[in-house]
Amino acid sequence: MTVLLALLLFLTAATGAGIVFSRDPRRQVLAIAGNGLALTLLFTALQAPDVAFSELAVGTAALPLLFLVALASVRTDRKSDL
Amino acid sequence: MTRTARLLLFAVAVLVLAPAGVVVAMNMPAFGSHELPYGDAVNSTIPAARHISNMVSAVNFDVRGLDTLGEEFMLVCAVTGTVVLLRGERGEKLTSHPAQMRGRLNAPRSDALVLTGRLMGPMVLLFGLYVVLHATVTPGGGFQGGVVISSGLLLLYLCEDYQTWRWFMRAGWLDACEGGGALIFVLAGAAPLCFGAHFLQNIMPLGKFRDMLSGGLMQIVNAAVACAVLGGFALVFLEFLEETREPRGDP
Amino acid sequence: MTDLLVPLPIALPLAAAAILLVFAHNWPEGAPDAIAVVVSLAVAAICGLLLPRVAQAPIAYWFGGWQPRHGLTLGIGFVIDQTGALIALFIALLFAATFIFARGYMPEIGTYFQALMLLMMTGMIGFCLTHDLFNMFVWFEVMSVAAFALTAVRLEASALEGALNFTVVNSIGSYLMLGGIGLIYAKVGALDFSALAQGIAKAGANPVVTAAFCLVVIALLIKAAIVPFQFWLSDAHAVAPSPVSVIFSGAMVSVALYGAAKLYRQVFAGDPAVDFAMHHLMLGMGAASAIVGGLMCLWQRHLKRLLAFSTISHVGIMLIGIGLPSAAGTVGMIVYLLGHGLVKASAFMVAGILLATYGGIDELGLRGLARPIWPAGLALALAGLLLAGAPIGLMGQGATLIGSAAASAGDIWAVVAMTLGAALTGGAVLRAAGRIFLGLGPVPGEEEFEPTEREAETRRPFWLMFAPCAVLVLAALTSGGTVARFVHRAAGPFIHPDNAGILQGAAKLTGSGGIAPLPPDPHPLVPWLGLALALGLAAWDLSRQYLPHRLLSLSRMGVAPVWAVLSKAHDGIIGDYVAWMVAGLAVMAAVLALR
Amino acid sequence: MTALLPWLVAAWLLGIGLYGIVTSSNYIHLIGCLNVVQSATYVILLCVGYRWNAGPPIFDPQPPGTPAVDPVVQALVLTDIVIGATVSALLLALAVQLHKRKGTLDPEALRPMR
Repeated sequence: MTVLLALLLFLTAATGAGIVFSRDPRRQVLAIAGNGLALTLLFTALQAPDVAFSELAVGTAALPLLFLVALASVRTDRKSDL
Repeated sequence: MTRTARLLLFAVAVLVLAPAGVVVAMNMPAFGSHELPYGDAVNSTIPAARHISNMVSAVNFDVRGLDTLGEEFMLVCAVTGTVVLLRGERGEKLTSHPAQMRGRLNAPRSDALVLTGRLMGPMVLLFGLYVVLHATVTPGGGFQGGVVISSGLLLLYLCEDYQTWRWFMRAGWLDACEGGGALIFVLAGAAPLCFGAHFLQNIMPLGKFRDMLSGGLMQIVNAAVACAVLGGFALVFLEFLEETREPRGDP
Repeated sequence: MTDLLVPLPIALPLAAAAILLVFAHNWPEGAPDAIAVVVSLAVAAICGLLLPRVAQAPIAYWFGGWQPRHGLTLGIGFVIDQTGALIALFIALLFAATFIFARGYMPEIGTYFQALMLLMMTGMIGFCLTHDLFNMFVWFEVMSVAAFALTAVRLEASALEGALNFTVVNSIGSYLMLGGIGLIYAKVGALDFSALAQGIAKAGANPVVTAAFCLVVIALLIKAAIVPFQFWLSDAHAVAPSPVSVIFSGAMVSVALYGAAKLYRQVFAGDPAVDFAMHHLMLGMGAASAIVGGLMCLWQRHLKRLLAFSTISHVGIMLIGIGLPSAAGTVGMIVYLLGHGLVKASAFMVAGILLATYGGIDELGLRGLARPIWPAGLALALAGLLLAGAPIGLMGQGATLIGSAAASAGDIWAVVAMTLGAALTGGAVLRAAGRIFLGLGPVPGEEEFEPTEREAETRRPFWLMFAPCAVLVLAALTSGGTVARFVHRAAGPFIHPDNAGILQGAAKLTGSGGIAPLPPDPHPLVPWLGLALALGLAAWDLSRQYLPHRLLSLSRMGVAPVWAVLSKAHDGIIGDYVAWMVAGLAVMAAVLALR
Repeated sequence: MTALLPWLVAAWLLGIGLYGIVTSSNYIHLIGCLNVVQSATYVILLCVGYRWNAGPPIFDPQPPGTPAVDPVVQALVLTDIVIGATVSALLLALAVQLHKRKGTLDPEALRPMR
């Protein structure tokens, strides 16, 4: 149990850093989804199924989708720099 | 500031803060084995007092219901702001045809995608409804269910054509769903006042332990939260998608 | 009956906002404005009804009927004392005045404007009345998110950029606050203020408690725009729609400091490290804000930006009041908060009148143009005098209280800083009033007109806009002594809450005894000196054309390096702002570690 | 060391997120980093409420009274998640509109009105 928690905490730390270091916003969307998944697993291990569920719905689905859509609408714009 | 100066300032600050952080961490109570008087009190009193098994829902919708009320209206603020910002000069008119992205073909959807979407979409919606309804018994509730339902609506978008979808997803309806959910929450809070009870006091019949409809007032609050979250997230998705569909003309 | 009243200041505006949104597209013209005015006046009336009812002892109201049992709080309570009710009353009245001022403003976004404003008001009132740390955070977020959205609704690039900086910096602050809540919950296992206070006393001096305090208070200091967390404010307040700026400067910023004062007095007071931080760090940061804000204010020509910087200076003065160990400082801060809110709101209303009437707000560009609307000029000049620290009216009473408390604590330098800061901002406002409404000062050359983007706001009848402005500034001018005495009488339960009674769920809380009588003002001449300095500064700037060239270039040489440093720091780049914020946190940590 | 790990991870997330914001050259990337800062608060709160050998605070198969972790912090984190998602949406909307007007998302290239 201890080992599992520690591993998941490390995973969260790593995926969090992954978001920061993926400087290309399109790749960052994947990193955000990955971090959401890591957090979901961590929350499950911390005996918080309710929170894990929300994180799954929000962090791995809704939030990356929003980022994707925002990126798409920025790309639709003619003066794009992305 | 130049980039280097900024990084230097940040680095010095972090160097100062790091030992402070370590000192604080070392003085934290032992992980996993310290007292939790508040949580224990909730765990020991609520099942008998409110006849429900999901303590998190109990805290959210009853014991600390005021937090959720505030949070619901914060959601309303953020969604309203997002909608106002995105609509901007575009207005609320429906575009008669799906505009397409510049330099990109609007590929017809494959039959497989349509079929999967039509099968999956309703299933996701049903699942969301299930999650909302079982708030007081199993993990899940208004928040989670609302988000799931709104993403189910998004899934329908993938398989139906734009016009059908837009006909179905009217901004006015979603506005009403969002604001209405929030309104029901306030009214559910204020109703007990008429009976001489406190705001948000749970004076409804509580039902049987572990029953789907146990928890009294929590059921109403939960449904209200589901409405507000569903409407809010769907509105945000809708407005962002509209944004991608309308390439701006040359300035 | 009393119990029925307590939740209404929250429930009423929330319900109204929700109804406005549900029927967003079906309101007849003018109805949302009327609803907003009526609702905010109703909330003010409810708070007014509560005031006499809590005169003897505060009321504890438990939402959901979760009274504390055996000293353990489960639910969320509002503990309403006279101070809290008074601040809530002030907020509601300010919003009512703003809704009247803003009638017919921004028809293009329809009811959303009124709904967001009502929600912001609810957030502030809940923030002031609540007795639970996380609930405080929730209301803080409601007020913040509504403010983020309102900043950007005009959709100009500068408004969007200002709103982005505002949102990012303040959201980081909120997350720090939440982290602080986590730390204190780990240590004490409670969220109710009284339970926290008892738990902290039991836990003893501890770095976790200190860290929690720092994190929570930093969020409030960011909101209050205290140096070095102030950068977002001038970007946001200068570009927000005028009615929104009125609320931002008049209430939002200072209400955050009220929250800090409440948290310190009711929860953390007694912890040695926290006391040290309050009495040294906060004094220093307050003094720095007063001076930096004042200097930046003097150098602006965009009237709203000028007023925004003057807000930084005045919240600095309020922070000095909180930081002083004696209760008199806190009483002075509350009086000053009310006075400053009224005065600054009316000054921003004048700015809004100029924007609506002349479509611009550049001090040089408007030189002498606004003569026809001289009453507004009179209001701005009066506001300038009051901001400068004239010892009259509400602001004067508050400043005197803070100043004498600082003097009796031996912090003469704080008195100097606050007098100087007030004089600088007052001088700037007086100068602007003289230039815009009287046409004083040198004629600007062509190159001095800076191109600004479209800023004009919807034209509305002058008297409709001016009436609330005049009422506010006259209220600030005339109500000084009464309000100061009232706040002093009411401050007892604010500073020494009846924690034991609250935790036992007592039906009747004891109204704890009053606080020490206020010290007499030891330096009655100081405010007049400040006022003279302000008038001198304004006169200097407005009579440049008559001054010898040598003198001018000499003064420019003295000022230029300071200006260069300060203006470079306020560069609008979000990364810099966050770096300064982290540096501020580091300074706090370092000072506390080396204590 | 294990006992310190949760707090250190939270501090790391906070620090790395702030680093990302300080160095970011794209507002959308910056909003992602803000989410990292926020995830630090999730970790702190949930780890504070954790308890060894205890179940979730949902007494569905197990009867009430079995040891369970703290439900209060979980409710707080739920609130927090919703706040984070909606504020992100608002920020993204701001960024999209800003890009429409200025054609760039680089904070260095954009400055508010002076």
